[in-house]
Amino acid sequence: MSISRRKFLGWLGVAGISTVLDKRVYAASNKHFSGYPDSGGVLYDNVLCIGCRDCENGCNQVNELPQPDKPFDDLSILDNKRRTSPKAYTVVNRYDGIKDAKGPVYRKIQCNHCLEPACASSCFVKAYTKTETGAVTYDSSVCVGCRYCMIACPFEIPTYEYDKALTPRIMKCTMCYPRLLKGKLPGCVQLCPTEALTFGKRTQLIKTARERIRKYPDRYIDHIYGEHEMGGTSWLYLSGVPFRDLGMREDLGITPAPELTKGALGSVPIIVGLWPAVLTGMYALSKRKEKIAREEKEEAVATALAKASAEAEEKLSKVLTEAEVKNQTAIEGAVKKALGKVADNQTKEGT
Amino acid sequence: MPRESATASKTVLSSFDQALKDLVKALRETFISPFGFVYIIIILLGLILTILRFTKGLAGVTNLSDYNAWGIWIGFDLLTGVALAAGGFVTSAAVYIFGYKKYHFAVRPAILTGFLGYALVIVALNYDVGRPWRMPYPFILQQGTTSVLFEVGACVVLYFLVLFMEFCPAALEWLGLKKLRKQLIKLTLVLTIFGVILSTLHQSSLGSLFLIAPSKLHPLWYSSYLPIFFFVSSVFAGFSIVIFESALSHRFFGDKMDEALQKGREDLALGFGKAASLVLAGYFAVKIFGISVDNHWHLLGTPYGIWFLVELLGFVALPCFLYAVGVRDRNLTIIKWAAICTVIGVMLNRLNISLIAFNWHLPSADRYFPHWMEIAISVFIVTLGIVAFRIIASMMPILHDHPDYND
Amino acid sequence: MEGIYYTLQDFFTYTKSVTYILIVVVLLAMVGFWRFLTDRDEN
Amino acid sequence: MKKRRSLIGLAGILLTVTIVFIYTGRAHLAQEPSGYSKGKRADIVTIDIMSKFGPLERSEVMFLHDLHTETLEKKKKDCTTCHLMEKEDPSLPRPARLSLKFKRHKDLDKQEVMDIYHNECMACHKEMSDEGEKAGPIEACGECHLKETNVSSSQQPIILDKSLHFRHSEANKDTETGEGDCALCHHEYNKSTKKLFYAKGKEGSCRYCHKMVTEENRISVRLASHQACVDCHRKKLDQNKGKTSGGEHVAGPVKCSGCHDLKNQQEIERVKDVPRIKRNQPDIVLIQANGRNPDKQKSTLKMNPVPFDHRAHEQYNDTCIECHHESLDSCTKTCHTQRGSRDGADIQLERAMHQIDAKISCMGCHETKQQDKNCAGCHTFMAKNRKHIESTCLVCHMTPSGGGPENGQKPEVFAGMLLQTRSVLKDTYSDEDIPEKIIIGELMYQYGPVEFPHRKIVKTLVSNIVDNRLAGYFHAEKGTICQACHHNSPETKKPPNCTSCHGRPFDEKNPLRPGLKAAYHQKCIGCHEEMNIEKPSPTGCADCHKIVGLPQL
Repeated sequence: MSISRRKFLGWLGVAGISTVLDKRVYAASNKHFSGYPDSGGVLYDNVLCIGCRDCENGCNQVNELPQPDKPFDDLSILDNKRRTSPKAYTVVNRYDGIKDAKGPVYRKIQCNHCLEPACASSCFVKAYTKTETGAVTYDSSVCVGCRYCMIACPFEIPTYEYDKALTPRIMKCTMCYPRLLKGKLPGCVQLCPTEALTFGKRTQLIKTARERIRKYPDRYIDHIYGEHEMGGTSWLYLSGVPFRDLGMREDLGITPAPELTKGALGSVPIIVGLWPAVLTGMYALSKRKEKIAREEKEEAVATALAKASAEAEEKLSKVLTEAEVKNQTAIEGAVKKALGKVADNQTKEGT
Repeated sequence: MPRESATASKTVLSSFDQALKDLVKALRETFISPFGFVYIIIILLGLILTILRFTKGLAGVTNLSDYNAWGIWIGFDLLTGVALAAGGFVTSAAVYIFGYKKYHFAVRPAILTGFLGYALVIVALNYDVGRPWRMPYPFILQQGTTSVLFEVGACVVLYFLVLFMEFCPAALEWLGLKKLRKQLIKLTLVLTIFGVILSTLHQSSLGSLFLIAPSKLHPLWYSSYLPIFFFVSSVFAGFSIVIFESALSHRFFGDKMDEALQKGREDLALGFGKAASLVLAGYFAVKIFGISVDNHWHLLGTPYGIWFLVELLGFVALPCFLYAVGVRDRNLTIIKWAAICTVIGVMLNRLNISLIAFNWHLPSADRYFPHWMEIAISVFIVTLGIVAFRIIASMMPILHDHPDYND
Repeated sequence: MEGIYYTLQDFFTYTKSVTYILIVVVLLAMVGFWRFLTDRDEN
Repeated sequence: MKKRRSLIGLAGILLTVTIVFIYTGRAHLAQEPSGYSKGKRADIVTIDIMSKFGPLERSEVMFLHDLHTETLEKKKKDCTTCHLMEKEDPSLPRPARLSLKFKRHKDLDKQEVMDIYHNECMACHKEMSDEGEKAGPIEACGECHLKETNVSSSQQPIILDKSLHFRHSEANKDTETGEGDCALCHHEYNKSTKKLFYAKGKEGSCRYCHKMVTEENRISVRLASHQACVDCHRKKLDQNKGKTSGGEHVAGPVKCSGCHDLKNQQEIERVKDVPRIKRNQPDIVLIQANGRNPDKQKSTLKMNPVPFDHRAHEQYNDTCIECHHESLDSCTKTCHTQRGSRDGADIQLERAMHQIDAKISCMGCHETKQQDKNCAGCHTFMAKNRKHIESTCLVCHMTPSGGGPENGQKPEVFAGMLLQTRSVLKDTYSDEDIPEKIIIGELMYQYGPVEFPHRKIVKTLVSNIVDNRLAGYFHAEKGTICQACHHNSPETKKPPNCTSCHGRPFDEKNPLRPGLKAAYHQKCIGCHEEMNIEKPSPTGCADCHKIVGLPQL
């Protein structure tokens, strides 16, 4: 009985300790966030892309964007490089004459839907959301129009309706979030004739991409763009030519955007916490200095006065004793002189 | 008792219409003056452009693009404006916290400029931002707390209030509201400390704004030290602008200055000059450390590197040296020039980071250059500030102590 | 520059050491500068 | 006084800081690549000889050789102005030649070499400039010791292929015998007499002995070729002086660009069907594994031996070294034995023949042949790392039908016999078995059905490769050609059609399998692109589809 109780208590103790230990383990300081589990993404494979602009067409239809200046089956527009604009969430560019590339190479540009979006991190009104589907969405109903997201985005994707006076919005690819919720494909993926755009779970897409590289080592560059860039993006790229030849930046680093401002923002509470102490300390110091200064001054004055009067007394008495032998008039004369001295002595030292 | 109050209210009333008289006088002085005409022209133009801005949108008046989302309204009006408005917190800190009582006369002008400076920054933002009326959203609707801009916004607004309260006494003296003024005066120290805290936060955060774009800002300017650079530079910017200002106001408002201020000017220039010189030296040092920790020495040989050196040597090292010489020789002219040089330097630095060295990787075709209307609007806003300063300075006890109040 | 260094460790070892040297230089320079700035305050 | 001193002091600090900045900047800048080259030349000789004597004090010198040769020519001067003639020396293994070094035979010591360059170069430059001509640098070091240059080398290695070899032997053919004078270039080294001598039937590529770098008494292939070729060309040039050549070449090039400039190389006349180089090589070989003891072949024979048409392959390749990389001996005998030997760097016969990513191996070379546009259409889409079907092994490792070395038959005879019996693609199934047209209508969504000229395509594929022996052997089976589209299924007369495997896109169970629409487009467009078929073009929807409007979601 008693033993069993002791045992029982012992177990309790062990249990308690172990749970504590467990907590410690889980509260490890080096936290790691790997994004929404099996969120979606798209793999763009420019080896399969034929530059037909059907993706632009699909995007245009889904998002009810204005008709383009050149119809989507007019490919002459590919002769010059374009970027995303308020009228086109996605554009395809053609690159000719790239070293050891058979023909023209294409590049599709649209929001990469970062795992840790810079736009979301930079938005001071939370207009951006990284959704569980992988899509990064934007809510124009709260947007103030500060355009900090455009500054922050390393891929220069968000665009702005500069020509709207009162209701300008940021315009950017939404990965067709509403369609995703309905279980449909993004417009561009839907219309792509060659599956140069593959929709799927990001984890699976990375496997697929690796497999393609493994099977056709001399058709692909051995790099999946977006796997790690800026902490990883939901949109991934395979290419037959170096990404830099397609104007895709390879110097972005792998640091997710929130990490970049972490330190600076972290210092805010520190300053708020410590400045008051420091500053009031300074204040106290300066006050004290003043006080001491004042006291010293007063003291000095007092002592000076005292000294002066003392001297005066002494002189006076001395003169008197000397004066005994002299006659009255002499005495008076001397006395007057002495007093006079004292007087201007005092005026001298009194001030 | 009732009689007293009656007399009190009478005096209040009298001081009120006195104030009104002052106002009218001030307005007349300001606009019917050699500059008056220029002011009016600029303000009229500004109003026209304002209409354009809010009817045609940003596209109507700016050269902003999808690559260059921020122009001079941010680079100059916001960044430079805030940096140069640092005079307020620097001076009040020096006087009320560090106990340099002898500079007390400089506090009010500095506070006023700071106050107006921030006011103008806010005005400018109303032009730059897409939907100005939504500016409170981040604070009342959804708090984007991960954003550096959120912190900047919050601090700027709060500090603006602080400056307002610090400025109030002058206004209240003008209006003759003694009691209220007394209450405010009591708050001086608290306000000052708040001011320093908030300034530290947002001055540095303006630098942090760019931490999120390492791939766009030229490596020589991008550094994890950006917030520190911005704060430190704001400090010597503050010192310099105060020196510069006192020189100016001596020139223009000599008549409104009491002899205390006249005498104090030299003192101030020497004191602040020495301080600025030291801070500049420190800034110079940390900038160098900034290069060495990122090992960007090799970039100094490139064109951008030369430009960087121009900024660092011409507008940091040089004024630092000038200040030192000026202080040694007790030479106000040198100090004044040092101050000017520093102010330009800070301006240059802010423009470099926000415009010139930003998006440096883009082909020149995609780079930004301000539209004349953008510049015009900036000029308009600055003019508003100057006018406001003139009016207020000429009717309120800013550059001189009010006879009734001697505490 | 990064091309020369393959590990963060190497990169830091280099940059930090350079920085430390600079720190010493700056400290000395600052002392000199302070003297330059204030050597006349007495008179 | 004090003031001025400290003023100067501070100024000094600032100045030094600036200088340090700019210096470090420049220094690093110099290390960076000097941007895009403005000029390309084939005659760049980098003079970095001093690195022999320790680290370079100044950057090496970029010397434009042809530039100097030409200038000297104009002044009626020849190579000997810079290159000294060796004196006949019995101890030398070869006749005396021009030294390839500048104004010297050996690099004795640092100072001397340096002086030679400085004095001799500048002396000549000086001389010229004194005559008021455009001359090279004289005083300024930096003008020769350039940190960055805007000229880059376009030097191409020159390959002495069959055609060029033939032209040389023709040019030096003995008038009576009509035999080419092989001794002119080919030689062996006699260790005892320390002399070079010509050994008939032992000729081989220079590279067999002359390696990339000089090894004791064997000079590098670079030196060897320049000494031999250029020297010979030079002599010929002198002999044929005055002889006004009626189009026919006076002598080979002596200038760098003559051999090493791509344009000039292309201008070198290529002889059509070069007569076979005779060096008692076999016509047909029986490649078989040789174990430890080559004499008891039977014991170690593991795999069907491979009959190899050596003669044919001579025609397919430009040089012998494309296969015979170390010597002209048999690859199996001593080097690539079944288990590998030290001579063969322990590369077994299997790897030597099958290493698919090594161009020099049989399969490696055959793999590259698949890049031909007639093959690429199908073969590009076969995974590099695919497992090769057993049946294809037997194409080379033919199953012997009687005979063979075991039965005392001579290997080459046996090999020849095998080669006769090797089956080749003649034709695929008979027309009635090949549907003529196929209407692809599964995806009639916005576009009308596609009329797919099935038989025409099959016929074209066959006709494309029917004359290609390599392809012929591997597509001998009637069904093989169908695999071009009907992949991942056995070779039969009635293969499954696309819809049986391809359907809804992005099937999570088979992430690597494209949906039907993509399957069609990838296969058709991909193949057309690889075979450079302009029409139908990848984006010309109307070329295949009937009705066309912009696709709707």
